[in-house]
Amino acid sequence: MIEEIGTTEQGELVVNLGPQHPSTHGVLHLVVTLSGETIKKVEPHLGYIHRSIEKMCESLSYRQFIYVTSRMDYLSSHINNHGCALCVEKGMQIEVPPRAKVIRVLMDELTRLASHQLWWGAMAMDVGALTPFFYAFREREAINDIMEETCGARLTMNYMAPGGVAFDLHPDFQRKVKDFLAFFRTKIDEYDELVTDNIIFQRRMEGIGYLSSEDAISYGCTGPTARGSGVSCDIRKSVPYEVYSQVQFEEVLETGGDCFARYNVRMGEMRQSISIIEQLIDNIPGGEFLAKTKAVLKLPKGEFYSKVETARGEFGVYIISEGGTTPYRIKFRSPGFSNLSALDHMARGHKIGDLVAIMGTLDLVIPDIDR
Amino acid sequence: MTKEELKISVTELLPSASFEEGSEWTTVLTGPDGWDSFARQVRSAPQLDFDYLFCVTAVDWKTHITVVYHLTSTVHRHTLVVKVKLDHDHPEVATVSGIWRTAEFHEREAYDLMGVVFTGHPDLRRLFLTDEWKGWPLRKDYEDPVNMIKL
Amino acid sequence: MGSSSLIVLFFAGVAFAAGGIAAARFFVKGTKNRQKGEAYECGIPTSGTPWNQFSIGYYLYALIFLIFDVELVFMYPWAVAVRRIGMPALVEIVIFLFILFMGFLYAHKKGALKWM
Amino acid sequence: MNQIPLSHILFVSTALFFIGMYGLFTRRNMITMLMAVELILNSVNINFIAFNKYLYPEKLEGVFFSLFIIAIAAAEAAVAIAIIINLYRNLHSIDVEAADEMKF
Amino acid sequence: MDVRSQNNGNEPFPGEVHPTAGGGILVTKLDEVINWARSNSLWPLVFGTSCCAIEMMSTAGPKYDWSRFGFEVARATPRQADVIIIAGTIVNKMAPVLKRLYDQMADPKYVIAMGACATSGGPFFYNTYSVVKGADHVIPVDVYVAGCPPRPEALLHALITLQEKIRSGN
Amino acid sequence: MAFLRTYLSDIYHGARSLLKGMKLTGYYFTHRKEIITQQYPDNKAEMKLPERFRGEVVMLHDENNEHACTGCTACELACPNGTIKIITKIETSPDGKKKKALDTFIYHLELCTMCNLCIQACPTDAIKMAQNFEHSVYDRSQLTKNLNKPGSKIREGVE
Amino acid sequence: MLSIENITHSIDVWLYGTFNPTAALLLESLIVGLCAITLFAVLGLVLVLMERKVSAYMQIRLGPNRVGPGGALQTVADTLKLAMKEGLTPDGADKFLFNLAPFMVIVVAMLILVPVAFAKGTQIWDINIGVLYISAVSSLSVIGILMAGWASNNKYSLLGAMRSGAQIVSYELSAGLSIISIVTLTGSLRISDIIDSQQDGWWLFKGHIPAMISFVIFIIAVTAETNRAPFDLAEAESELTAGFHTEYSGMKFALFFLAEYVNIFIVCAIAATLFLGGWMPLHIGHWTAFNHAMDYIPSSLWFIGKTFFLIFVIMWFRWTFPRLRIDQLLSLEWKYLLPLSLFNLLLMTLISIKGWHF
Amino acid sequence: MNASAVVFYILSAFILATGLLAVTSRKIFRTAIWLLFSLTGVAGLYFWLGMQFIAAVQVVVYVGGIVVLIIFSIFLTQQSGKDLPSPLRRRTVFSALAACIGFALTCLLLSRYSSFRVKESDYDFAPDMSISAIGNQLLSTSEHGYVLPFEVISILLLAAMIGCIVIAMKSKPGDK
Ligand code: SF4
Ligand code: SF4
Ligand code: SF4
Repeated sequence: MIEEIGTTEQGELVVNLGPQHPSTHGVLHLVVTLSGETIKKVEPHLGYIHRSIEKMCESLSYRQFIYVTSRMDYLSSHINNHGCALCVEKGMQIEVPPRAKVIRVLMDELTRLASHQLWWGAMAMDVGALTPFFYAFREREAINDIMEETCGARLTMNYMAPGGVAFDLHPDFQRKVKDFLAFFRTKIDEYDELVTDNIIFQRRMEGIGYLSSEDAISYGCTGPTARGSGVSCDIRKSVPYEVYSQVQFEEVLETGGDCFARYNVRMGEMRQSISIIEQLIDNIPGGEFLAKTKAVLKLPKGEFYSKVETARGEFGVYIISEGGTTPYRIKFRSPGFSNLSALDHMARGHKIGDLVAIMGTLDLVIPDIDR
Repeated sequence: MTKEELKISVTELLPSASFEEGSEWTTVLTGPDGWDSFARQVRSAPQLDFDYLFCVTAVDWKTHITVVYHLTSTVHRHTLVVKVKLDHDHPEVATVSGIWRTAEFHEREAYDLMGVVFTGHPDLRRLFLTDEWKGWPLRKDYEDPVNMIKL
Repeated sequence: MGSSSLIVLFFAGVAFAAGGIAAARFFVKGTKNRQKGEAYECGIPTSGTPWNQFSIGYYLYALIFLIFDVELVFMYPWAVAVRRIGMPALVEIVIFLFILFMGFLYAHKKGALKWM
Repeated sequence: MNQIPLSHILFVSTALFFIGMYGLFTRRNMITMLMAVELILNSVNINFIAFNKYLYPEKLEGVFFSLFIIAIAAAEAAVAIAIIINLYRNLHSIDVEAADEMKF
Repeated sequence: MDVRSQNNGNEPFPGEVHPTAGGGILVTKLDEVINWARSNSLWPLVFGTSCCAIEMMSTAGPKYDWSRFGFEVARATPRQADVIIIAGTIVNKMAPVLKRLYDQMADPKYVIAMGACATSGGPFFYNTYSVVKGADHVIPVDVYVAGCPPRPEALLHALITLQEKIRSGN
Repeated sequence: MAFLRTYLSDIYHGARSLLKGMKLTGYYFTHRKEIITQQYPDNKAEMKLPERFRGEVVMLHDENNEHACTGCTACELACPNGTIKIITKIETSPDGKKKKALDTFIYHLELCTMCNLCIQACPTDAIKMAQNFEHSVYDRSQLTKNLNKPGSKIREGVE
Repeated sequence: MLSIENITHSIDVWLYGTFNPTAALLLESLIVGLCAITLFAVLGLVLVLMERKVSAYMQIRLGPNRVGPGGALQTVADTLKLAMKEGLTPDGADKFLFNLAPFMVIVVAMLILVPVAFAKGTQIWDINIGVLYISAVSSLSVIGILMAGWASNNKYSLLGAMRSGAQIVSYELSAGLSIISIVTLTGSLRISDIIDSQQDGWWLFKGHIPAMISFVIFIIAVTAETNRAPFDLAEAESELTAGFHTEYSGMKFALFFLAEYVNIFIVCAIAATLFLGGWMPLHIGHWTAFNHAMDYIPSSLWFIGKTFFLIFVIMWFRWTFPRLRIDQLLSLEWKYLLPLSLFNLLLMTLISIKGWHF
Repeated sequence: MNASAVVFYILSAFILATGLLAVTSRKIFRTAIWLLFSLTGVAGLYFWLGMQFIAAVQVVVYVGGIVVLIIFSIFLTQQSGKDLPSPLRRRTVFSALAACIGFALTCLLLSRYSSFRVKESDYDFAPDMSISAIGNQLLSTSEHGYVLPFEVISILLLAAMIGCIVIAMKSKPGDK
């Protein structure tokens, strides 16, 4: 009797959310099957920002390809670059000078802070509160200014280079970072006041989008998404790189598995990042910031895999080299890709409004998924 | 489990497997036959317990295609890399999406970009590209005179 | 003004809306193309029509609302008169509301006020 | 108002009544039939109000009657729609003919 | 359907591109007023595909605050928007969507191509199989702004440039 | 009774949390000094960009209209996305030696990602990043630039 | 003293003095109509600008400040632009209803203006069922939204309209009960009577805690009824792009937009009338000097001041709170507001019968 | 004919025309909208008669309640985009005929009594009286009071509410 596509069963409605939709944070396309307001199925359609980065990288040299990776997860562009640099260094067996190591970690954590701030604002916007977005951007702009001063750009800095970092820190860096931390410590309490403690917000988050720890592992979720389900998966702890083994910080774990748990993990991570930066900011060793490398980098034949913890989870770089100046095949294991695959599982049975909240707490960056 | 111990347990499960040296993780080379049951066993065997598949990569070696699975156990914290060697023209391998849910998307990606067919996959369709796309862009012999401007 | 104000305002509203819409008609020559008239759905061609059966959990609220709405209607004259009549009015309304409240509790207990 | 004789108002209400009747006869769909019934009830209400106004302007009985009619109409509509929905759930149709098969 | 067909020049792309019309019956004075109104009330469509969208959000943010110009009424539906800011890469799969969104906007409508990707494909010009080499292959663009991403001031500059264009009456 | 207690305390806590949020926004509403907006086109005069900010690639010319580019194409090779095209010519110096020299330095601003790799690659520091960011144009062909000024030549002594 | 009452009165006298009654009535109608239209336009312009400025200041930014002095002409430009924008009708839509819906909401918004007392003696028609009239007419607006949502033939529109339908009808109950609880005190539905009864103090203060509770409930309910955040599910941007007016463009959209703001104005005016004494100046007990001073402020200013304060509060809500989910929204009404307001009404009745209020 | 009479005739025409559309329209959603207009017209008629209270009640209950409920149930049970099946020609003709005849007969009857004319003075009970008068009489326990029906209405509403919930929430026989 009902022959139109679009209505599968009686009373069900198939709605496209995205690719142009305010809550998909870019161009994710979700085909949502609804019964009334209740979600029966969510089917992500990807590829609306598939830029063939992996193919491109096959024709870029080891110095050049790093910059493309900042365009994947542009909110953790630094950390992505870091992962790539680590992988090249692993292949070339370059010893990174200690100063560069600390600078890298500092920048990573600042990036993580900026990313989480943006997430906080955007997620609050998704659930309908518009003002937090602006407060988040105020703090983010402070970080951007610091970044711009040292790296020369606001978002896609291209600051990492195989063997260290491209420039030395700006002389004002330490002072500004300290000022910022002092400022941000008060603001993060405001975040709690405005959003975390808000009853509407809590009710919108609690019990929504439950993901058990087994499912989280099975779906390959990482980062705050998995840690919200109690899965310990912080690469900074489990496979420490750079100076992460020397700083004190906690892996924030929540066992709720719902949106609120994921939210709390990210809020906790912001505080941890602050403490990491505070520990390191006064202890930047002197010396070189960039190891001496050959002008043209050639990785030996073989396979190299390195992973880092971005703001969204485990970012893996898998380089297969045939010994030339360009990678033979390169694969980026992006955290968002796996996290997204759990979306359908999490969203079933909830309302449309919850779908938005769940996506908000997954913190998807679509180019990171599509590559 | 150390690398050596891992090797022993793997050989027990899959006698035909060979090992590749020189990388940081235990690397197993195998063909498409038996991969399915092997995967099931490494997932369920309590001393192995590879519950977390973190990366699936398809590589075009011009003569053949390998699919590389990176596995980790969140319990034992050991890592295993399995490379499944497939025919270049008709790459086919059993799906593991029933064992690790994350594989569903990763396999679709490999199918989309490399043309590897995962038999038994619940929903093997193009993932990133449009349905009417021709060819497997990540293969080395892929040519696209219209869209690809070579530098 | 008396009741004629209703008619006046009715026409004022119509004139206001019509004037605005007509101005746009007059000044803007819109372009036409094949996709302009199609429904917007985030840039993807829609499939199917929303004018189908559409299961909603709202109707129970509407049902209960209707009952309460009638109750509300009876309360307006009551509220006007309550001060003049005094205590008996209170008693009457307590009975009235009590009976209705039983229904409300019943609805609550049956989960009619839970989202479906 | 005084220029309009009562019979004109009654004329309107009668017409409305028969329009409702016509709808009730022709429609097979329960919801539309319900709508026709609402029209009929309204025509009755018009009569009550008009009689009250024209014949016993000092009394309020007509007002009360229509007030109660409206209340009862609302209750009736609510129950009717509940029944329609239930029927629809069971038979996937709200045609009156389909309702013949109703088993309970 | 993808942009390849357009590149080949065979198959027509869905929907036709028309120059934005301003109407020819207006007297100049009225024209000026209308252009003033249009230029000062550019409501952007919520449309960001990738990294540039973040800078677009920064422009909306408190520090750069495009609401000073009256741009802040970002509409999620193309029916109510006046300008698309193409913030980010357009890939072949997205191109029909972009085209469709543009087509569905009510006239008059304007387009700003923000960033290297939208102007020309930018970093993804060479060796990619899926990126549209410039959004103007898909829809007519009024203002291009280079940068990767352009800083918020650069976007504001682009918006001011667009305002000037509208005000000058073409 | 316990039900009523939780019911009322729910309301109380809910209302309190809402009021707390309103207090914060109310605070910002009444404190204008917290506003951090910069007024871009009006603040051009005092706007100071950090010196490392990368706006576009420029070639340095001195007062004699001379630059330091040898036309070695190192920058072209270093650029990941083909932004730079160097066209060289063979120049005969007065003493009859033939030398490769820069003819045109084509720079596609619309492609450039400001990644700084060309600058790092240049052996003679002939090019550098400028801070100009106002690149809006109506026609994208205006973004393709010729970096060496007309009639410029290479500075003496640069190899 | 220049007050609106005197002006309207003198116009009235002049009209009936110079023309014959029919012509005078026609002219008066014309003037009233024009005034209403002007009021609409001005309200739209001012309220939208106010919203944008308020939001800007709460969000630590400046807000529109470049068009006209301090951005004052921003909304003028917006309105002009919208009027000069193409008004689309989608092909698949039910064209008749699609175009009828904006008329419906605007006419409804116009009609609600009838009993609002803008200043002392300035009322279009002091209708005897005053507040009941308002709740009756405003219940019509839900039909306009349902019509718009259905006729658009768009899934988001329909979902938005359904939500808004459920939401508006539900919250009508609490709003109605709050009104009734004040009516028990005043004993009249007529707006002028309600204002007169507050001569010696506003009901908000005279009616003790029950009045405050019903005030709060009323504000919450009308926020929901006008589809304002945090109850803006009908146009929840992050879920349904633009909700029921997704397919509307140009002036037709502007009419919805305008009707929303006019409705806010009206409900705030009603709240001010019921609880804050309408145009009544603030009088405190026996402070005669103070009361006299207050009397010097024109009544229209009092009215506008109170109304805009309430509008500000509603805007404040919007820019602070996240949106509720549809089931939470409904359970807030049915589990909290409705029982509370029923209970509150009984308390209020007791107070009014016993004369415990001041 | 004065203005008030004109208003009456316009209103009546409106009520009848929209009523007729409501029973003949083929699109079910439009049917509901026409019904709505017809009911609003009836409210207008009450207004014209000076019965503001009943007019408001008509709008609140019919328009704000019943029509909304009808619209919801349309969405739930119909393909609101599809045209309703047109009724059998025979049945249409027959019903139209029956309605016409009935109407004609009633009119005939009515015309006999067309002499109901009311003295003008009788209208002048102050309209404001009405609402409080209604309230007073509604609550009065005297002979003419309506307090008993008032309470009975609440029982009726209770019954209706419980009935609705019981009926509407009854799930399919198949699924538990
Ligand atoms: S221009 Fe650069 S920043 Fe902008 S979308 Fe493209 S890659 Fe990203
Ligand atoms: S900055 Fe980067 S993209 Fe631009 S020209 Fe230099 S190397 Fe090329
Ligand atoms: S700019 Fe520098 S790197 Fe480029 S060609 Fe000239 S000298 Fe060589």
